[in-house]
Amino acid sequence: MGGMDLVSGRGVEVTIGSAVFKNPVFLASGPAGYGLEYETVIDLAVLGGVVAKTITYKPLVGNRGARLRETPSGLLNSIGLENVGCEAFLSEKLPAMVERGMRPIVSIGAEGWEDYERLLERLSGTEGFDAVEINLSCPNVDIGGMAVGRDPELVEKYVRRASEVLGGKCILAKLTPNVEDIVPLALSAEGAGADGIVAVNTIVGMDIDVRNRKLVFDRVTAGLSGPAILPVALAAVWKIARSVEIPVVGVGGISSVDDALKFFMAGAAAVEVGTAIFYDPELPVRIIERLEKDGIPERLSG
Amino acid sequence: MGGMDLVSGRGVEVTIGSAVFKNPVFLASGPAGYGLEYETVIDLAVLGGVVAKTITYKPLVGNRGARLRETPSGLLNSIGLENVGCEAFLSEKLPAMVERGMRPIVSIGAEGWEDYERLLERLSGTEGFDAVEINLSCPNVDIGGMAVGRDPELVEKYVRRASEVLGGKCILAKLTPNVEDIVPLALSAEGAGADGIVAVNTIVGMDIDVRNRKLVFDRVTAGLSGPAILPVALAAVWKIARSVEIPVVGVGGISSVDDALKFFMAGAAAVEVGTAIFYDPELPVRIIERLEKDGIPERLSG
Amino acid sequence: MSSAGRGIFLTEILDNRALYPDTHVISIKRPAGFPDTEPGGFISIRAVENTTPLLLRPFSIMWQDDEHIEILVKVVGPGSEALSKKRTKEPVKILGPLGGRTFPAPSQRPVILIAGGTGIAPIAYAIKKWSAAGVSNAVLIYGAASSVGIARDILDEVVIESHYATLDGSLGFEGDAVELFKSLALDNSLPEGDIYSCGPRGMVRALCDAVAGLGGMYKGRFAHHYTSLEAVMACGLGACRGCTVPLKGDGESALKTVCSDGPVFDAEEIDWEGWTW
Amino acid sequence: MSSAGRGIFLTEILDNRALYPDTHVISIKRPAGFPDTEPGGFISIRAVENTTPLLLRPFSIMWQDDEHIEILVKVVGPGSEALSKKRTKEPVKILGPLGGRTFPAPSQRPVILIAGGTGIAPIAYAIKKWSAAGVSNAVLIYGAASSVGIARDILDEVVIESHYATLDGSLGFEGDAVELFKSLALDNSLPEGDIYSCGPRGMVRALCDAVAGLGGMYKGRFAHHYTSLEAVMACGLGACRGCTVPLKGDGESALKTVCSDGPVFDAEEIDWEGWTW
Ligand SMILES: Cc1cc2nc3c(=O)[nH]c(=O)nc-3n(C[C@H](O)[C@H](O)[C@H](O)COP(=O)(O)OP(=O)(O)OC[C@H]3O[C@@H](n4cnc5c(N)ncnc54)[C@H](O)[C@@H]3O)c2cc1C
Ligand SMILES: Cc1cc2nc3c(=O)[nH]c(=O)nc-3n(C[C@H](O)[C@H](O)[C@H](O)COP(=O)(O)OP(=O)(O)OC[C@H]3O[C@@H](n4cnc5c(N)ncnc54)[C@H](O)[C@@H]3O)c2cc1C
Ligand SMILES: Cc1cc2nc3c(=O)[nH]c(=O)nc-3n(C[C@H](O)[C@H](O)[C@H](O)COP(=O)(O)O)c2cc1C
Ligand SMILES: Cc1cc2nc3c(=O)[nH]c(=O)nc-3n(C[C@H](O)[C@H](O)[C@H](O)COP(=O)(O)O)c2cc1C
Ligand code: FES
Ligand code: FES
Repeated sequence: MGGMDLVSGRGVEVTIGSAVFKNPVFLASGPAGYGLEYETVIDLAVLGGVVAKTITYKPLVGNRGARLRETPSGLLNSIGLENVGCEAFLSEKLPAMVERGMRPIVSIGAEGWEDYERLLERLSGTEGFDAVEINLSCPNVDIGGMAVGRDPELVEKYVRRASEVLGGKCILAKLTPNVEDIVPLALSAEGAGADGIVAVNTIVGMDIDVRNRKLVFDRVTAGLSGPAILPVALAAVWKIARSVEIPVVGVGGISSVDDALKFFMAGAAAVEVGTAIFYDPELPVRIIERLEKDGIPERLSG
Repeated sequence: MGGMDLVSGRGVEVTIGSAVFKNPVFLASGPAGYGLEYETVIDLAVLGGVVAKTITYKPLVGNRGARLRETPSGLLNSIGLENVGCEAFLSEKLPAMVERGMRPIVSIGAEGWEDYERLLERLSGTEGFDAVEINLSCPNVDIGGMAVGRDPELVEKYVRRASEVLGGKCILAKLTPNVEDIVPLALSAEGAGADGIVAVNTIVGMDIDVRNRKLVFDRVTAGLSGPAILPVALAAVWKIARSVEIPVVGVGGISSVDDALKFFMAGAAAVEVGTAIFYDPELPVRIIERLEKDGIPERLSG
Repeated sequence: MSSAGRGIFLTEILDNRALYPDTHVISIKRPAGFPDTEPGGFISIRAVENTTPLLLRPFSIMWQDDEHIEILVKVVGPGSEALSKKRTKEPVKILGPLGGRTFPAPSQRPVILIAGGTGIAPIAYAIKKWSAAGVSNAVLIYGAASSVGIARDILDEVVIESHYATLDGSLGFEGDAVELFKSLALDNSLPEGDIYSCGPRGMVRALCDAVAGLGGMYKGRFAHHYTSLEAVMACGLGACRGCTVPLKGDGESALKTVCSDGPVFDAEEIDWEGWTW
Repeated sequence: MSSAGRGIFLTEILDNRALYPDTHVISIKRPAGFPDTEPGGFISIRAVENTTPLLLRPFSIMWQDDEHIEILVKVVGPGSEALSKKRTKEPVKILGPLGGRTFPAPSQRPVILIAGGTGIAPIAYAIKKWSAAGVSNAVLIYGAASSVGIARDILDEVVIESHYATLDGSLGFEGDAVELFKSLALDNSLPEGDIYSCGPRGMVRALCDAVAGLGGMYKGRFAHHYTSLEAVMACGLGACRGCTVPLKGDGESALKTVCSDGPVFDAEEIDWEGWTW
């Protein structure tokens, strides 16, 4: 600790498994869709990576009812993994992402094991991407998602299968903070061959519309993201980074350049910006500029 | 759901176990100390109850290092259960609370089982209070606290012993949200004889001082409270209220009268105001006034 | 509306005047590169520097020329309140122009424009823009709580046939815009044409019912009904899939995004019954 | 200072003037029932209506009379920035008066007042209050970055012996307040008396070292050194136990609260080494 030592003069490249990213700043899965929607708003080609919206084997229409609700410094969402499905993703979205200079990271999810196997099968041997993020943590669906991600054995099973089928690609496992201790899940993922851990997905929360005396979300609970959860995400990253050997990607509440630096100091090798893209689309680029100027902060000891 | 039906004309008394509180608005344990410190600031006698700072058998000096840190719409604290110990509490603080018209709820914690037994022994047969809140959830101490509160068997053991030793008093069990599922803990407490469940204590989080490149807290992590955590607390209360028969006391992030109403709609029988007392000391009184005017909102079905 | 030129722009407040105590006309400097827009297009604004409220706030463009973008802001919560306090020269960030489908420019058929409350913003834009383009066969029906809420001056010099409704009867017809519409239609005072509406959800839904309920010779008189909708938004770009509206489908209604599939929709396609959020 | 009369008061801003661009003198209407205070006493203010920043912000009382409470606000973050933008007549909530121990009123012995930066606020209060009460044997040593930071006018008509230090040498001594103190002490230009200080932690610590380091005839010349400390606070009342400062103890240092055991402490008792937060 102590002392200012940000300026290390190093480059900002980061290697996770077999994949080399030109910088460690990614867009998180979900808020920015397939990146394409933000095309004219920010220069997506300068980003280290763009994690696409989680795709499932078949298209999903997502949840009915309200999907968004602001909370103090936070956002509850109940999108429910609406996505175009892997076929449309591979034939339309992915090529478009690549064409626009984005470095895609494909986020995958599934409604159960069979669905998952079919998705992996479909992805195997497919070109256009070299990194996959397994979403083991969506709180807004009944099957798959967080239910899988809370069980170290299932995490192990899902990650192992992805490593087997997608051998050679960089495999990231994205974990949920809705557990007593996130470390065993990270260890499971690492043991099963994950090249990196992504922490965290949203925290389970809910809201009530007092005036109309009704639940805000049809599914009652939703996922909390945004600055409100940064302290929780940071603690998760800190703990994981001290338990696994593989790189950790920090996500949760990053809302300023300093917030991103906190994650590096906590031990993250890369960061993802999610909710902040809504209110400060230029933030990822500002983070990259800072890292290029001052280097990636070293992690704190302890 | 649907329809405005706040005005029920009922009184605002609430009964939990053997204790009748004149209204369901309490001060949460900790932020307001022993209530006494707020004596001239708010009229403590109008409150349904004042949960005193958690006491242990012996006085505790609490944690060294920074103890407070603001986060977006939240507060991290690492007080570490600094308290005057049960002797001074019983001889000085409790009588002073009673003398000033407060309705004390005694919050108890312990560094391990023996300490706990000694504390219960000391409290048994003592006058001046008829309700106890067992703090099974402090994240800022090494022994006792959250470590106990995460284990359904230990929760059962601690609560049962309190019911045995303090038989006749109202026993509340205060739970931690830092678990995969809070419901089993609530069920354990209920099964062991708790008269009510208090949810939630703070969420584990941390912060880093970027400019000085150092951890904010000596113990690395701290407890997150305030509006940031309201959605998480509300979801916990909703789930517990649908799983246990005993009353649930909602706490976490209440920052406005509407916030309090949300907890009642989620199924809480009473609410506690914690962090908000710092920036809006009059809030508990405003909540009481609203409840007296419009009645306690009925819980939503579902 | 194409997304070409869409972006996040740092610009500044040129003027902020209270039309009435809770409704402001805010004029923003049109940033270099900000594209032309069509009525129904909107922008999202960062109302505060900090994170409460967190998200940008969407507002319909009420007028736009080479130098200005004008919006009408009704104070309903923290975001609009913060905006209402902004002063001339204060910097402000806007994301835009937003909207995937705007009001179609009228062809030969007359247009009946129906606005409720701040729904006048995109309607005023349509009237001013199209008047300037020579469209003359338009009728405005504009309802508000009272005469104070009828912002006639934002329509400036534009003269089209205008009918006002106020709930308290302080100006024009006593009642709401939909009742006025019905009474005019039954009076045979409205041309055969297309309806363009914007207003509270209840109003637009009632308008749909009213149009559907017109029997006899009035049936089919209003071939299209375009309406500009509102929803809570996060991205405003179609990315997050948060701002859904259900459209009538074969079985379950289809979910579309207000920000990128709309905000303008065919009113008759909306699954009002299923839109419970 | 007793807690009698302490409370949360809704009052209003009377005046807000920028002393220099980043430092404002804010005059607040003294609410009915707000008790008299002593130098070192402070108030906490709610800077914003929303929850970012969350907590009240503590500020030393710089002056108080029947109608006014005056504070000096340096803009260092969101809370002070929001305060610096408040306008005359804006409502504001204050909690106070706070502080369990304030500067003791000087008896017969001379006092040497040493202020750094905004640390001048409680020192100015002491000077003005005690001057009015007839205390005349006081010396002020006041340091800031530059002459701009030396707010001489807040001391109004009060004339006491004053020595200024600026880091850039633009006014008075070139250096900081502690160096100036040392040079004055070694020059034998300071009376034998008690020190009252307020300033950045580093300054007060250096001052302690300086006093301790004074050997020979200077030793013991300054019997007491009272200093007003700062710490991040939540309750301001001694309730939450959040604002600790370590005092030298037998073994481990004892933790005291700045808000209720202080903010004024005997500087020599502070465990500077152990105060790592
Ligand atoms: C395409 C579009 C165009 C709009 N045009 C205008 C306009 O021209 N003039 C105008 O005054 N308002 C307009 N609105 C509504 C405006 O965006 C909301 O009033 C504003 O976002 C409320 O923010 P707040 O913080 O003040 O209130 P909040 O406290 O956030 O909300 C107050 C009320 O507004 C509703 N609301 C909250 N957020 C939104 C949102 N993003 N979109 C819609 N409703 C919301 C809430 O459900 C609540 O009932 C438009 C909305 C959309 C989607
Ligand atoms: C008893 C007391 C008297 C004070 N008197 C004055 C005064 O007369 N004039 C003046 O300008 N300032 C005074 N301060 C400091 C003032 O409270 C802080 O500058 C202010 O709270 C910072 O708030 P912010 O949101 O602007 O900045 P933040 O972003 O919150 O903080 C900026 C810096 O100030 C420090 N800080 C944050 N909160 C506090 C806090 N509660 N107390 C102390 N430091 C803090 C932080 O560590 C950080 O380094 C006093 C503080 C105390 C405790
Ligand atoms: C609207 C929205 C949609 C999201 N969709 C996904 C998703 O499809 N897959 C996923 O892994 N995470 C998803 N997330 C979670 C984010 O990727 C991220 O983990 C979380 O929001 C915390 O980061 P943040 O606070 O920066 O947003 C979504 C978040 C939001 C707000
Ligand atoms: C400074 C501080 C001290 C606390 N001390 C205790 C404590 O001693 N015992 C306890 O059960 N909870 C303690 N808590 C937790 C609160 O009682 C409450 O459960 C939590 O803060 C969430 O509610 P809030 O968001 O309204 O503050 C403390 C919280 C704070 C902020
Ligand atoms: S607001 Fe994101 S899709 Fe419409
Ligand atoms: S701020 Fe709470 S004890 Fe000092």
